[in-house]
Amino acid sequence: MTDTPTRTEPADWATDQEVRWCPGCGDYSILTAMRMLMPELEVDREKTVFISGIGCAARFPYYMNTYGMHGIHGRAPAIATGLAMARPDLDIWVIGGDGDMMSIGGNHLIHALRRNVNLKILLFNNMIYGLTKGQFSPTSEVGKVTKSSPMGSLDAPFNPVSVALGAEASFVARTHDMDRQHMMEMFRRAHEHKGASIVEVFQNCNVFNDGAFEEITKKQNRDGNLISLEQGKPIQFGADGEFGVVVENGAAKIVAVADVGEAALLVHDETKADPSTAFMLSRLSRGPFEPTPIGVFRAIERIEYATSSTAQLAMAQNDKGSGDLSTLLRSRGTWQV
Amino acid sequence: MTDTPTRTEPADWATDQEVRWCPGCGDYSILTAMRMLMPELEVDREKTVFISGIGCAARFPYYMNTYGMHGIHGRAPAIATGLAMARPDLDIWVIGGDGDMMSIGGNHLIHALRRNVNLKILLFNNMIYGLTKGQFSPTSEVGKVTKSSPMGSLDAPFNPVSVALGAEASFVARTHDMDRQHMMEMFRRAHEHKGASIVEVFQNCNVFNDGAFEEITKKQNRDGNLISLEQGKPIQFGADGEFGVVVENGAAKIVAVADVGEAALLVHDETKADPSTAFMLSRLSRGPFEPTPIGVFRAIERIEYATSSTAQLAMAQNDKGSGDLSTLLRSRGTWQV
Amino acid sequence: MTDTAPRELPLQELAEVIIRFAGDSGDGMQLTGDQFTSISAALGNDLATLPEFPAEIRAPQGTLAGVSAFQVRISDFAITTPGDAPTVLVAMNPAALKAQLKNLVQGGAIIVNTDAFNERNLEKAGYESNPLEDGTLDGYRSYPVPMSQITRDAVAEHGVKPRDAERSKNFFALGLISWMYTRPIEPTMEFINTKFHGKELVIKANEAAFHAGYNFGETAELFESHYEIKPADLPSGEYTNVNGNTALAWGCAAAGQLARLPIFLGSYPITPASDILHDLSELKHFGIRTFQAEDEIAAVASAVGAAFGGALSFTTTSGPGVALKGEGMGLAVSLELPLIVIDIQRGGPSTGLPTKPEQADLMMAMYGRHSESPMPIIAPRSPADCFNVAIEACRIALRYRTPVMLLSDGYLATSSEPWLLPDIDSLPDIGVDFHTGFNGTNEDGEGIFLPYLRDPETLARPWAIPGTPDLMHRIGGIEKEDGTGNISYDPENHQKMVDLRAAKIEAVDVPDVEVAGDMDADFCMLGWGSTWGAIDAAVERLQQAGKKAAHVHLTHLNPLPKNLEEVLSKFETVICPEMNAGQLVNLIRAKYLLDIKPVNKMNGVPFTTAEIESAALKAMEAS
Amino acid sequence: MTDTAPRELPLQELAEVIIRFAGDSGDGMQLTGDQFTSISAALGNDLATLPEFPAEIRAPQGTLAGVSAFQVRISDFAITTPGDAPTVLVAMNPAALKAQLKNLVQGGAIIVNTDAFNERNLEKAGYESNPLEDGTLDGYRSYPVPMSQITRDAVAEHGVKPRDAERSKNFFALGLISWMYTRPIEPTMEFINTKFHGKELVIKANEAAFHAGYNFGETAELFESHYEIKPADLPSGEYTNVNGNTALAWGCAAAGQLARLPIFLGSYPITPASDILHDLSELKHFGIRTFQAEDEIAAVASAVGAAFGGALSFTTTSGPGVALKGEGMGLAVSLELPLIVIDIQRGGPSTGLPTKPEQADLMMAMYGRHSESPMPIIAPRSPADCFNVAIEACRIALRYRTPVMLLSDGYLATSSEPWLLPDIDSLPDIGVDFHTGFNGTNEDGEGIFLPYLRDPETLARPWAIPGTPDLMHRIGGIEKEDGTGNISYDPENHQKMVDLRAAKIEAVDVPDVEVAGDMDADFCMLGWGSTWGAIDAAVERLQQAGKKAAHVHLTHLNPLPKNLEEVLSKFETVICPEMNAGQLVNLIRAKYLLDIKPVNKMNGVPFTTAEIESAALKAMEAS
Ligand SMILES: Cc1ncc(C[n+]2csc(CCOP(=O)(O)OP(=O)(O)O)c2C)c(N)n1
Ligand SMILES: Cc1ncc(C[n+]2csc(CCOP(=O)(O)OP(=O)(O)O)c2C)c(N)n1
Ligand code: SF4
Ligand code: SF4
Ligand SMILES: [Mg+2]
Ligand SMILES: [Mg+2]
Repeated sequence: MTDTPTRTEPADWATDQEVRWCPGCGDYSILTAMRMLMPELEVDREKTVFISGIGCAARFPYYMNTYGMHGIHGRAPAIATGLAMARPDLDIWVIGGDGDMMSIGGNHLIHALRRNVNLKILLFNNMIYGLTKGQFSPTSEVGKVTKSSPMGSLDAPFNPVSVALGAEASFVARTHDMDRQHMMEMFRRAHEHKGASIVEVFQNCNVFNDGAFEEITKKQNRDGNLISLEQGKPIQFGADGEFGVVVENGAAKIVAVADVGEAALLVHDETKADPSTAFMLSRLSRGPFEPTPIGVFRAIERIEYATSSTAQLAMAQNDKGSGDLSTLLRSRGTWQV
Repeated sequence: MTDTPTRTEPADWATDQEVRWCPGCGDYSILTAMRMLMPELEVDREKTVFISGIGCAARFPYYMNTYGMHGIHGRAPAIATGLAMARPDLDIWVIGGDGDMMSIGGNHLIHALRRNVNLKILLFNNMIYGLTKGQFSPTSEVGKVTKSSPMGSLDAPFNPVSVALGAEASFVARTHDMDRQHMMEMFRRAHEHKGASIVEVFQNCNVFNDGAFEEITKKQNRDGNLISLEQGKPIQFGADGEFGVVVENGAAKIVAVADVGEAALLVHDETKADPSTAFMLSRLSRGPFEPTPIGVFRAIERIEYATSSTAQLAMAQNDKGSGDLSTLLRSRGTWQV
Repeated sequence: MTDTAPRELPLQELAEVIIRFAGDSGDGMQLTGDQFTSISAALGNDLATLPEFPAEIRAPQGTLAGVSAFQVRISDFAITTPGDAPTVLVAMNPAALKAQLKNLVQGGAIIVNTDAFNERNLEKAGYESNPLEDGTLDGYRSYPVPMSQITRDAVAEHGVKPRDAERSKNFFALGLISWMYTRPIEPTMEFINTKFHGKELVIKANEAAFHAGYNFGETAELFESHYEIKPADLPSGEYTNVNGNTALAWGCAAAGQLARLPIFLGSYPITPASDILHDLSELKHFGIRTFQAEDEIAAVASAVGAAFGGALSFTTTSGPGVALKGEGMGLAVSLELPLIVIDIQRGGPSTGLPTKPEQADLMMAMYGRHSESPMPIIAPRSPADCFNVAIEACRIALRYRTPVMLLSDGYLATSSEPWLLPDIDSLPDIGVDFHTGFNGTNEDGEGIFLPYLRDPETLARPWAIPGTPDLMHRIGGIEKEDGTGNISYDPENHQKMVDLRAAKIEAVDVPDVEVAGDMDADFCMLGWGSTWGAIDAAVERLQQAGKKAAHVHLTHLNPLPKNLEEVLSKFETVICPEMNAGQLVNLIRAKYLLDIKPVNKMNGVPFTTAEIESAALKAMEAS
Repeated sequence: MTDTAPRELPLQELAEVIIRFAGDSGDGMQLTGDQFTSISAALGNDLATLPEFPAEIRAPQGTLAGVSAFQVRISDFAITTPGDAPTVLVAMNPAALKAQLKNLVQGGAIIVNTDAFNERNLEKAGYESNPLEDGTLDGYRSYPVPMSQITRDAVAEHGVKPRDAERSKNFFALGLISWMYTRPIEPTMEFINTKFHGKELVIKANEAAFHAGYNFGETAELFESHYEIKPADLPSGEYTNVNGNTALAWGCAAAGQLARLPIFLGSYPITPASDILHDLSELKHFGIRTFQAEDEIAAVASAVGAAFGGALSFTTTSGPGVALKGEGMGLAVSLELPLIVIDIQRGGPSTGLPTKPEQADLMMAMYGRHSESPMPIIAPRSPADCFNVAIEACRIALRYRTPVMLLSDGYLATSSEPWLLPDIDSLPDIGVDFHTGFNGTNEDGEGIFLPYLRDPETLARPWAIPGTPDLMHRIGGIEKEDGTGNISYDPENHQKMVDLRAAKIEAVDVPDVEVAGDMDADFCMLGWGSTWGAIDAAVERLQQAGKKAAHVHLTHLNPLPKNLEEVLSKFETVICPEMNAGQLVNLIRAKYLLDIKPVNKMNGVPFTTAEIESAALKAMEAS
């Protein structure tokens, strides 16, 4: 459709269903960011679909006045892939938690990324299983004490950005629930991207993992611990930009700008064909307790999956004509009796 | 057990079952390499276990005179994780094809890697589904024409080494079925590693994907197209070492040594804590048609999963004493009637 | 604390009381209920409890969705259910009253925290006028108590901030109810001191609130009498109070000891099964390894791997998880390795009603795998029975080298009852020996190991674990030759293996069923799993009404007890109450061609005794 | 080519012949059989074929495991099976003889390539002495032919290298058999020229080999006669030869057109279902999108997603794949979206016998999901019937907005039969309308969309797809309120929804069953799926032997036809042959309490007519 979408207000994107997350949950601010962004994107509500799995995060679709499906645990990227292939005209968002998308759904996620299906995937990473009341997740830190790991968990966590880059993702970004503007910007960028985009959202679960991101996302900690990636700019942070990132010995490293000079800093380029620099940046931080990059790690152009599929259908119709049943039934030879 | 294992011959490691791969299949040479390596490792057959999924590759356990399980499609890493936790004393190898381990089993693979379970995982990558007679696999190149992709596949392939590094693998190597010595060396290194080791083996399926690796693994192509990674050495290849690898602009790049001088070459260090350099190297080649690194990409020490688990059990026993049923049943309070 | 002189109130004796504490999720109702249960247990009452949680983690305060409740029934006689409907409702706020009032028996007592009935709360609960004043409570005995206010006053002297003070109002309620039912004060004082150890202010506040409640009962001229419930005539011995999930976890731990095997649990969290994972994770000193897998498929697969290695292997889940484990269970069937799959059934289909019970996974347990893939199935009947049934499941799995499905449900999982602790020495030895030597010879007369050579009695194959010298062998899911285990595509062999796998399960040694109730009745109720308590109670009521009724309750659902056909055939009418659409009925009808009648209910709420009684009466009339 | 003058041999007329071509996998037996089938079809014979592949991709040459065979039955009357046992065996090497001899009827003919019976090949086949000489073939009519040698000689003049020459020996065999059964030469010449277009040397070699074989028949004094099989009296019209998988794929494509919907297939390769994925992948010009997913779970999930988007959605697999799709199908049940799940059943349990058929997934189709999660089930009876049944499955899925299970099997999948092409205009219109407007009003009288408001006739909910203005709505697997589709934990609503989902499926409009054979018989055979041909043929034999027998064959397995109980009740004895341990029997017994008797077989080989006939006779005697 080429019609201009109707102008909407954030409230138009809200449903009549009561939002049922715990009071104080980070999911609320993500929802607000999304509802506020939507009018700006100038898209139609009926052309927008939210698909999710199961988890607290996965309740998201119920709160957006669009088409939506609350699926089964872990399978949202696969459900959405089918929908995106069948309906390349739709704007499809996939929502899930760190358990939903990195544990049971890890495989569907990485396959959707490598295929570059036109999906905007938001991973609400609270480093915990919220809905099932607080077991460790694949992004929980080693040693995490939970009901299923009373002596501390043994499992080294995934770094979702590294996983995505290892899986050929064409768009990878990270943001957090304490900065609405930044979230909106990342979601907007994901929306602009043609192909699979994944945005990791650091999300506070104030019931089972409160404060998990406080050391980097709290207002007073941001300057020192959030490294904002900005296209074409040297990567620099600190209250006065006193820290920076350089590549040294095949890895990214944090330095004092005073020590190396501004010119030595890595200039961020999300469009590099080779994902290695983006990967390096994903390794800068071992967790949300030390300086951690947010922003767009990678945004490259790569042919989108349904587009290729549509092209093949068109080519086939071009070559063979529109499918004719009568011809098909006779295609392996016939005889008369 | 501290007993010295009995000395064995390669033949001792063969079973009485007829090997049933297609004549000429690359799996044969991998099997030979494994049988020849075993006596050198000085391990006991009864302490050795091969676990596989389903596929041509996955028939491997039937041909090794050890304990073995031919499991279900995709689940070998998960089956083996349970075995490794229950029996940390065993030497466990996991065998599977690119479909088995990167398609249906992709999630179990990356989780086994991040957890660093003590498994030696061999991925026989023939870039095709062999057993089901030739559909494209998650490592097949875009445009691959197969029965399920008559107009060419649309799916961008995984690079298994990149996937493994993105998933926190502590040991990652690559070898190919045309070089027995190199295979044996990689398998030996995988065996020495404490934790999860993954070895991608380029394996020719002469029936459904013949010659997939020829451009790099054929004797006359090796000098020019195989980049052998050797610890502590500058990364160099070509008949006379005329090519080399440097890091430039945050990525690995192939150069003529003459242009940059040998000193500028990247010196390979598989032990770097940061996986970024290894990841760069994994991106050097877009497929087995241009210079491609083989050897150990990464080998770092990281605590092994079952070891941590055993330590917790010991600690718990230390703290609470050996589990006593009578105490347990009374642990939530009792009363007398 | 103000020590007012006790009024002299009449002490009435009661046979039983069913109290439901209801409040906002943050109000501590579970704790209150638990503690009331404990003190009643110590007094020798029989009891049964049933918690009810909101589906949301923390639904908005004061809303219907946020109501948390705890029902406890105490009695001076032996009981088998937490009771159909409460006779006393403690409602801490308007939402609790609104959500729970429909459950209360007509004429029941309502003790209500009037302070919470302000405009905002009334609106949140969806009341248009105040139910305390508009006649909503007509037909009930209502006792309005300004709990928040009195609690605030009582704790003020300890320097607790007014906002924090409110948190103690559940102890006010507990104190009041303790007075009403003449429960002693000391155990709760001890409990407060242990539970809040180190938080002096909290201890003081809760103690004060409790006493205030207790004293309020004695002094306020609101109550006509208080009550006494004599100890029940229970078998003597040492008791504990367990819910089904804990009893199940303990049963698994016990089975490991009884089999002298290390335990491996591969599991993925899911309501209402997660607590078994949690409980077993606490028992590392029992040599129990728990593995929180990436999904249910990895959970069952890892358990199969551990079983191959010689562990007593479990996987725990609920319906959606079982639906994912079908292929893994099929592998275990084909490998003939011991494995226990525990399904805590919940409402479905799909995600369904995660916090509500159902018994609708029986057919999936029987048939949820491709091809002929038989597995024994077993189901506990009460919270404490979970302990025994866990051990029995392990016994069967080990003896026959087979995966076994254990079907519990969300009702058993969370409700609790007093459990007379078993004599540990009397528990069965369920150990089996690993195979360590050759069991055949080749053509040259040399010893060989045949991994599928069967024990002629049990048809079980030898369990030889990695590490055993000389017995190296390979197993897999492709059809295999009987004896050698080598891959075989031979038609006759396949038929033979299909038949053998079926025969092995069919021949599992299952005890005969026993008939409870009236042996000579024409009418019988057949049940399985958690309906036991309600059916048992219904039989008693029928008998009291002068009817004859028998009760046959199955623990073993596959294979069925050998005498079942004969037993059921004797009755003119057999009805089968199930929380599904008639699944056991299907099995019985197909197997014995007996026209037993389904009585089905699928609303997420367990059968009440009254429902079963009325279904029985209807069936008796019709026949 | 040497043109020798034809001998005058008697031409015998035959009613039918069953030929089995058997050789090494590399010997081109499938091609040979296919071509023989084609020319026989063109002659107007009725026919049925059955290929048999080795389980390995390429088992070592010359071994038993490497034998590939193709059975074709041609006749001058209407037939329904490829025949119990071949009357003619063409054996290209010792392994083929060894593997296949046991299938041949006593007194059957063996045409054998003597050149292949060298020591090495004999050893590979496990023969200790040469079966051509040691009396193994006593009791058969054996025709030794040095096929390799003659082929080499015949093609030599075309400059083909001796090693390559051998490759043409299957055309020698085809030529010989074509002579024996007086098939025309030209169609095969045409075939060779089309098939090997551009490879001149190959064309020449194959032509020469074919002629050599044909001429050998005429000239060598080995054969006493040759044969003629007259055209069968088949309904006139245009025929093609299809196997079940292709017919199924075409049926899916047809359904897309009949419903005017784009098709989406989410699939993961698995034997014996992969060919449906392959076939549909070729039909992109039909607007068919195929998606080779990462696993079966993604396959079904993607299909659910596409169905939400308004596609006619399929997922194809075999038993192990269905075992993985349970949770996804449960979601589709709860969402009430149309979806067709196709299961090409194979031998199990677990990986089992991937290339062999079974009918043992029926119970999984009924019950392989947690909770009460009903789905219609439907099964084709013959290769060509797969076309119709695919359309019928789509009709039900679309009309009732429900996932439907279609159960075919490995036998139907690969065997083929002539199919009288349907008149395309006579195919049913199965289109349904997407919902585009409001279907309710809110309290303020404004139009709203109720995604779970049901059609009173079908109980189907409206299918409103994304992109439809104003109808934005959310669906999910948690229990939902009837009408609005909002999440609901209300007990009554849950019961209502469970009941509605069951009622909707139970009320699917299923045609009544018809009784074939003798309507007035006391004895009936009940079947479903691929046993149809063998049962049908057995009925005919019984009738020929003067017995009365009826045959009821089910296409719809859930719900069952409304008249089934009445129909079955009329017979004194009902037996039910199934390639499982008695699954349909279970359903019927449970539902109608009818004592029908199982006749089971699970050896990976379809029932023969003789087996069913003898089971029937036994049952008739017993009754
Ligand atoms: C098949 C299946 N397995 C398990 C569950 C239980 N379950 C629901 S959500 C969830 C994980 C929740 O964690 P996450 O995805 O991180 O989401 P959050 O609640 O933290 O937002 C689990 C294990 C389920 N619903 N279905
Ligand atoms: C659950 C399940 N799905 C599908 C299959 C069919 N299947 C068997 S092996 C295989 C893939 C084979 O490819 P790969 O893993 O690369 O091994 P290869 O044969 O190439 O060595 C598939 C799809 C199966 N056996 N089980
Ligand atoms: S449990 Fe955590 S993630 Fe879930 S709603 Fe509550 S605060 Fe949010
Ligand atoms: S199909 Fe390919 S991978 Fe499989 S055995 Fe044959 S050559 Fe090897
Ligand atoms: Mg989470
Ligand atoms: Mg492969």
